[in-house]
Amino acid sequence: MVDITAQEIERCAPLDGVRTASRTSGSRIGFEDVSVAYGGLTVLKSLTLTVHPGEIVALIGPSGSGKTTALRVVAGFVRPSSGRIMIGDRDVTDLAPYDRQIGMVVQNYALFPHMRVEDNVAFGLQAQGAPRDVIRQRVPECLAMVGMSAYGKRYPRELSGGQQQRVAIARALAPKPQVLLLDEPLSALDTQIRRAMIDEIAKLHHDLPDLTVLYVTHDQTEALTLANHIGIMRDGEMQAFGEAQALFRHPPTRFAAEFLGRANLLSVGGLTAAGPGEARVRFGGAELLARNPHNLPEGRDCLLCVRPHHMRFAGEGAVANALTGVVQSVQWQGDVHNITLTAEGESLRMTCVPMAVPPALGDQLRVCFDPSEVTLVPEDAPRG
Amino acid sequence: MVDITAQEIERCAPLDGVRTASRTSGSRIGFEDVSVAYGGLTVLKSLTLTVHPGEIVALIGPSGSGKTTALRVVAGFVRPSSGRIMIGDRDVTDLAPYDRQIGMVVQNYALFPHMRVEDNVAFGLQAQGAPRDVIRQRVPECLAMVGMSAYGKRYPRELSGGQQQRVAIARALAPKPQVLLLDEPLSALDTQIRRAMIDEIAKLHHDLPDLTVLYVTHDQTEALTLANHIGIMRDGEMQAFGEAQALFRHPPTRFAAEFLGRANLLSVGGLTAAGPGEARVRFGGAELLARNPHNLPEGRDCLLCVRPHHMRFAGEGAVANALTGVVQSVQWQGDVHNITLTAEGESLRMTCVPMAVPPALGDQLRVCFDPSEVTLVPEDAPRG
Amino acid sequence: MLAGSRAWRLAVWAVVLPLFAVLYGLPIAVIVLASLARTWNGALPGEFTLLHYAEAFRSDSLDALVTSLMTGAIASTAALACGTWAALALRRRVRLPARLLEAVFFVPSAVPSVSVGLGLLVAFSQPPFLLNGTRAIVLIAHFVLVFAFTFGNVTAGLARVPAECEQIAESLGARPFYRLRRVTLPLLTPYLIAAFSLSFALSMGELGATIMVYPPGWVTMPVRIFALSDRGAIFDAATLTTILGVATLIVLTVLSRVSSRAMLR
Amino acid sequence: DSGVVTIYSADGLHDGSPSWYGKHFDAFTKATGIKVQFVEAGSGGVVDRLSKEKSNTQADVLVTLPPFMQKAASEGLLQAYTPAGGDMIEARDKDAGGLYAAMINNYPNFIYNASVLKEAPASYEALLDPKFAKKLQYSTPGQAGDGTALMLQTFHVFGGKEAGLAYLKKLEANNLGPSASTGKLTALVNKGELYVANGDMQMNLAQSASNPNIKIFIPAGPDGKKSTFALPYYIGLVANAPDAENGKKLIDFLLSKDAQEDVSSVAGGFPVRTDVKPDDENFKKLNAMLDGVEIWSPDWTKVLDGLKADVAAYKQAISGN
Amino acid sequence: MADLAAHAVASPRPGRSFRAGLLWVVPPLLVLLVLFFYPLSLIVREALAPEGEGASLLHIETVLRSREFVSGLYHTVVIAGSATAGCLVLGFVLSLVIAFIPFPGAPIAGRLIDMIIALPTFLMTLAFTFIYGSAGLLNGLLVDAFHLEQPPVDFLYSQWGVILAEITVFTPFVMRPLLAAFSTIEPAQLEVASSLGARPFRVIRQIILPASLPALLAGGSLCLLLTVNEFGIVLFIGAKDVITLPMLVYAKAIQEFDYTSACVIAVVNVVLSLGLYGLYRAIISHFGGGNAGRV
Ligand SMILES: Nc1ncnc2c1ncn2[C@@H]1O[C@H](COP(=O)(O)OP(=O)(O)OP(=O)(O)O)[C@@H](O)[C@H]1O
Ligand SMILES: Nc1ncnc2c1ncn2[C@@H]1O[C@H](COP(=O)(O)OP(=O)(O)OP(=O)(O)O)[C@@H](O)[C@H]1O
Ligand SMILES: [Mg+2]
Ligand SMILES: [Mg+2]
Repeated sequence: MVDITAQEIERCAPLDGVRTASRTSGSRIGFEDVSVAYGGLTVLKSLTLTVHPGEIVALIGPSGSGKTTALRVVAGFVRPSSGRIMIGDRDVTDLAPYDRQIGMVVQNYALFPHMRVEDNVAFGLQAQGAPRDVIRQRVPECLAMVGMSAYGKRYPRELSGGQQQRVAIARALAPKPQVLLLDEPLSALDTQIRRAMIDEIAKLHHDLPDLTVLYVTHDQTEALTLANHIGIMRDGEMQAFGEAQALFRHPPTRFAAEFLGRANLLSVGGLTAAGPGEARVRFGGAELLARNPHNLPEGRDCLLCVRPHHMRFAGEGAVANALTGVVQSVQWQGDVHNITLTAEGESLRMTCVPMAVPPALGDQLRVCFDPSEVTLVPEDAPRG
Repeated sequence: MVDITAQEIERCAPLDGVRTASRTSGSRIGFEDVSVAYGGLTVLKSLTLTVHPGEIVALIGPSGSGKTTALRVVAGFVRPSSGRIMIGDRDVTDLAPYDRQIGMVVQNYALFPHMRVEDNVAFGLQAQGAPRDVIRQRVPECLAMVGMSAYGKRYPRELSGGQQQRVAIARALAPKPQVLLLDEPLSALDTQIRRAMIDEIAKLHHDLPDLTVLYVTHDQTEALTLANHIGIMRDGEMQAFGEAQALFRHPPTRFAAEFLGRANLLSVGGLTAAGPGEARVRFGGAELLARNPHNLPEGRDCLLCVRPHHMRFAGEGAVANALTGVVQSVQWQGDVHNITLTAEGESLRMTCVPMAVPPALGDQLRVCFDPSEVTLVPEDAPRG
Repeated sequence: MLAGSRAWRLAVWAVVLPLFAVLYGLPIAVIVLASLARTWNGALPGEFTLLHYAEAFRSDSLDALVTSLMTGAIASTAALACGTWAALALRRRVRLPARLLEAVFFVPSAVPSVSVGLGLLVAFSQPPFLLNGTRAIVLIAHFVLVFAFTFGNVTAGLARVPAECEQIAESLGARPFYRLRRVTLPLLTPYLIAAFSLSFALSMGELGATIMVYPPGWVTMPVRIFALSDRGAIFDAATLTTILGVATLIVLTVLSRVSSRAMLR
Repeated sequence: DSGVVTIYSADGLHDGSPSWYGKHFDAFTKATGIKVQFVEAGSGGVVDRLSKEKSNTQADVLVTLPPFMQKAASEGLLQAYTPAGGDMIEARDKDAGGLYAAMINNYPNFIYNASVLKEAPASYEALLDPKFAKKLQYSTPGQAGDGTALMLQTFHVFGGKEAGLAYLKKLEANNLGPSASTGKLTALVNKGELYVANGDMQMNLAQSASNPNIKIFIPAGPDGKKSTFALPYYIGLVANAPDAENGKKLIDFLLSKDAQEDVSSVAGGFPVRTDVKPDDENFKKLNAMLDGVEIWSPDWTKVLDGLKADVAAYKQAISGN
Repeated sequence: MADLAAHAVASPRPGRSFRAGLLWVVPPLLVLLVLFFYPLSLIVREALAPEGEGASLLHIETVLRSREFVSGLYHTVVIAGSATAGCLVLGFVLSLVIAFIPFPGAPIAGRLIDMIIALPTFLMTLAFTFIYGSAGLLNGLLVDAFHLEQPPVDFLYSQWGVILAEITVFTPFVMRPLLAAFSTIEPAQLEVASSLGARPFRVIRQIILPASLPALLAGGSLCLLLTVNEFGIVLFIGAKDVITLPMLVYAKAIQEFDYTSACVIAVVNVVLSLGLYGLYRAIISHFGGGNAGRV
């Protein structure tokens, strides 16, 4: 079994043709073996991670896994118990937050309750000594960007949750920081504004290629849409890190497979190599072909990761990687149908475009998936 | 043009075969012409809405549209400036919150900072005078339900955002209220826990068929998965209300179409009837067939709503509702590819399962959609 | 925590610590030194002795300490109860009558303690209230003198109790008194303790009114200390002051432990 | 009756350890079984309190200084009582109406720091020397009994109120500031913070143990004569006393020969009984200090009548500086 | 504090049974009526209509015209004003350091300051004499160190001595509520502010100060009332020509047996306290205190 610790995160080779951040003169964020403890409890364990200048890195992970803590340590709100934090080429571990030139949106906004919205947004500019007319011009600009122009004169307590969150974003962006730390910045927003804000952030990033962003989210769409790289946190450790698409396509661990997108993970055995980067495995009575990017050794028991949307209805003819299952449930979710099947004693979920006549419960269905879209994943090391 | 005001919300006829709440003995929530003003500003305008016993109604709508306010007025935290609030058959407008027997999860949790997690959860039971052994049994049960069993002895400030939110949910559920008011209860949770929590709420609702739920969310998947009916709010008014699936399939307004799910809305003209509930319209040079559930009159200019995931690649043969467009952008989002086309001068988005070889920019694509899946929508009345 | 670099911190401390030492350390040190001095003829005391303490513990000074502690505790508790009650009753009331009432509750703090003592002595030495010569009149004097401060502290605290928590409590079925007991008051605890500490300390040091009304056998520490220093027994006065200070310190420390525990939550 | 007796007393006799009060109250309780309750305040304060409590009197016995005892008498706060050994007290030490009698005799004086000044300032005139600027302080007339006494003394020495006030006005140039307490000045003189202050013999004697630097003196007036007057602690029975019988017993006890015997040794004052002639150190010292000093007697009734005006005039005079 | 409570909840709370709710205020009000306002009324009555005389304003006029009174009034206002200002500044700085930049031993320091409240105020002046007196610690050291003729530090027996002593004694009254308020400031706000580049001084000025304004207000008004009414310190320092109203009350009532004048001055003193207090509140709310409570 492969032993996965934070120190030996599996890093996926980038796929061809995916976005790569333009390495510009902006500020790099570096965690060098950073640990953080609250009281006696270590909630961030020897994290090493570099966010290259101009890159967006998304951190995802279950609730309580240390994402917020990772941001707070970059911002300087908590001191690491060991390790160094770098911003650009400076070791900022001992630097005060106000000397770090970062912008931050925190999880519960923390707007200044006694200031009007516009004063909240102006705060950073004033603090950094921007001239008056710059402030006068920049504040409405930022408010417009988040669609809050009409609310400049209100106090935070007079705003709805989403409105507050947008003000928090505007406040962080106003001083045009080199480094942006976003902690679930869109969690209180509806899909539409959220999309608009994602576009806004993407645009911002495009306009300011130097902007380095560390982005905590629990929304994988957000992560996949915005980020160059994604880190998956678990229990204070970085479980997996890699280029967004690569991580999704070839998850290095079971946890990564399950956490980033949905996944069917089938226990397979009898691995034999089959061509470059491919392998043949045995699943119940069937023999399946899959990619083996992690070069799992022959004979190894492992998991086969099949994304629900990669499952297709197979015709009657002979196709590779075909399985037959019994429909357990059919769920409609607006733009998709979710179907659960059982095949070879394991439960399989598939997602397909809505059908006028969805299959009925108990129907036998023959499904298949493309060998190039399924990946072998090592079983996680036992935890604890 | 059709004039849409809060008083004349378009209500969609339920489609056949969709879930309908079992009308049991639980408590109905009724808004009768309720207005709420903060200071001079009316933020809820003559809302009339009934949530039937045992039903889940989701409120969605842009940030600041009055969703939270609607919940607060049911809970009794704000008094309506006019109108009545009914719970069950009682007029509770003048009743104190503690007499209303509701459970509520607010947007920023509002956990009691001076109590341990388990005491937070036990609070409602104690307040309502539950016997000790009931409390001792129920609290761990509720904590287990939200996956927080290990955290009972912690104080709220020692929890991450998502953990706090889960405690808030457990606290609201513990006293088994008849009426549950949930204000974005899952916003701080990652996709996995969120899915689990949705299932949990669905299960809960299944176990307690009397439980009436008013659910504010900005996540349409949540709304579509959980709710019997969905209300779409805008600027303090109920823009549209209807059975979840019906509202999604046959949005009564442009706003509803855009807000619930993504939509391509094509300006079409020359409407002529074509069979029961169907009509033929003209889009640029093409003639398209669509459903006309709102019985728009002939000759009317209107919008054609095509969901991105209903767009399909058309083969070479003659198919109905086919359009040719030029690929503008291709975006990969994990389980889908998003493609933007221009056809007849309008921009069209389509969503399809990930392709090994996605179309290239500038490619000509022929796409089509099933007439039964596209709907004619009236243009919204001019606003202001 | 006010984030700042280490140098900044050190700079702040370099300014504040000496200030602190001069303003508070020095006077306290002088009083303690005086309590230990046999003579003090130069800039610093000549010889040291524990005689004053031996004397203090032998004489009825300890009765005075107990009297002071009891007076402080009873008067402050009463003031806390009454002030909290008043603050709660006037909470969230914006209309004129409530505002006026609030002003009324502040009036006692505007009256010099001498006048309070005088007024009490006059008023309660004649029918219908004959209280002079009883301990009650001392307690009343202390109550009156600390009441407004308690009221003010609690009112300020109430303004900071998050409304949302209280609303949620109500939605969970907590009736006003239950909510008060389980949510409002616990969240208010730091302020209650602050109010109590303040009034307790005030009461421990109260002289002006006490000296006018105290009955035989209920001599508080300040009255003793005043008598001593008025007769030039400075070292004995300093000794009793030190004892008074230490006793108060102990009480306040215990209270603030409780408070910070309440605050942490 | 109730077995308690309540005494309101001007401060001064409870000082030290053992204190004269402490010693004799204990003895009294032992002898009679009556418990003594004790309230101590300024000499004016006790009378004021007595008068405020008139409708619900608490005290049985009042001890205070002139002119406040006279004031209490004139306000009807006292009742006549002739103590057991009353005939042993000289007439000038007793009220004609029998309302009060002296219990301990005492005389106002000055003190100086003997480690700084080689010798005591000889005269009142000498106190005006600029070397005493801010090094001299006396308790304020009207606020402290000794201060009032000092004012009366200047009136006497300079032969009239005008002249006395004129002197005090000149003295104000050296005076550090007002002081409500006479007692605290001793420590300041002892420390060298002040060189000269006023005081009274009984107190200063009691203080000299812990204030070794101080020495008592009485300056000479313009005529070269030293003079002072008696400022006794008077004792009287309170009108409407709740425990009048016990009060009488206490008065008798405090004026008894036994109690008077150690007035000088314990309290540092002069006994008032003519049949008591102690031979302790203090008594010798006290008598030595009064050697060659003329003792005059103020007319306390007049003093009382004029006090308010005098104090006002004094304030007026010194504020001219 | 009045408006703080009122504005604490801006949301339209159920306004039911306002009058009935107000009845709750009756018990404490009654207590205060008997224990405080009844005695106060006797004082006012004595001031307006002395016992044995008819109602007249004569006494009041005489007292108000007297030089003593005018000077007392002046000194009271000056001393109270300066001491309160001093307490506010010092209290704010010390609390800030203790709460946000704690030095080792800061909690003990905080306790020590609390202890000051409990000490009889006049004793502080005694300590001051030993420190700042002409033969005191400070002068002794300075004279020795620089071979001076005269003690260089000479402010104790003046108005400044009184003010310094009052600042020392009353600063804890500002610190207590301030420390309580500081502990309720959301740390995230300070964090965000500093991440936006705000240096400590700006954070203090723009975040901490506004958030602690109610406490500052409470502590300041407390201080003001206490300094207006303080007499132990004034009495014991005995600065020349420094007479305050409470001292006058004391002197008139106890030493000069002029109860009526004492009552007149006491009444004026009360009016003055309330007036200063009102003025102070008005100033604070003018400078943004209006929003202070609406957090
Ligand atoms: N002040 C604190 N004291 C003790 N433990 C804490 C404290 N703050 C956070 N923790 C714990 O540290 C762990 C990590 O917290 P963190 O806030 O970084 O989680 P997160 O990944 O941001 O979670 P979420 O998505 O729920 O916000 C959690 O288990 C939490 O309970
Ligand atoms: N206390 C208040 N005073 C004044 N205006 C307020 C107050 N609370 C809310 N509002 C306003 O009322 C409107 C509705 O607010 P509400 O909180 O109901 O929105 P919402 O639909 O819940 O939005 P979100 O999704 O962002 O939480 C908003 O425009 C908001 O600015
Ligand atoms: Mg977090
Ligand atoms: Mg909301």
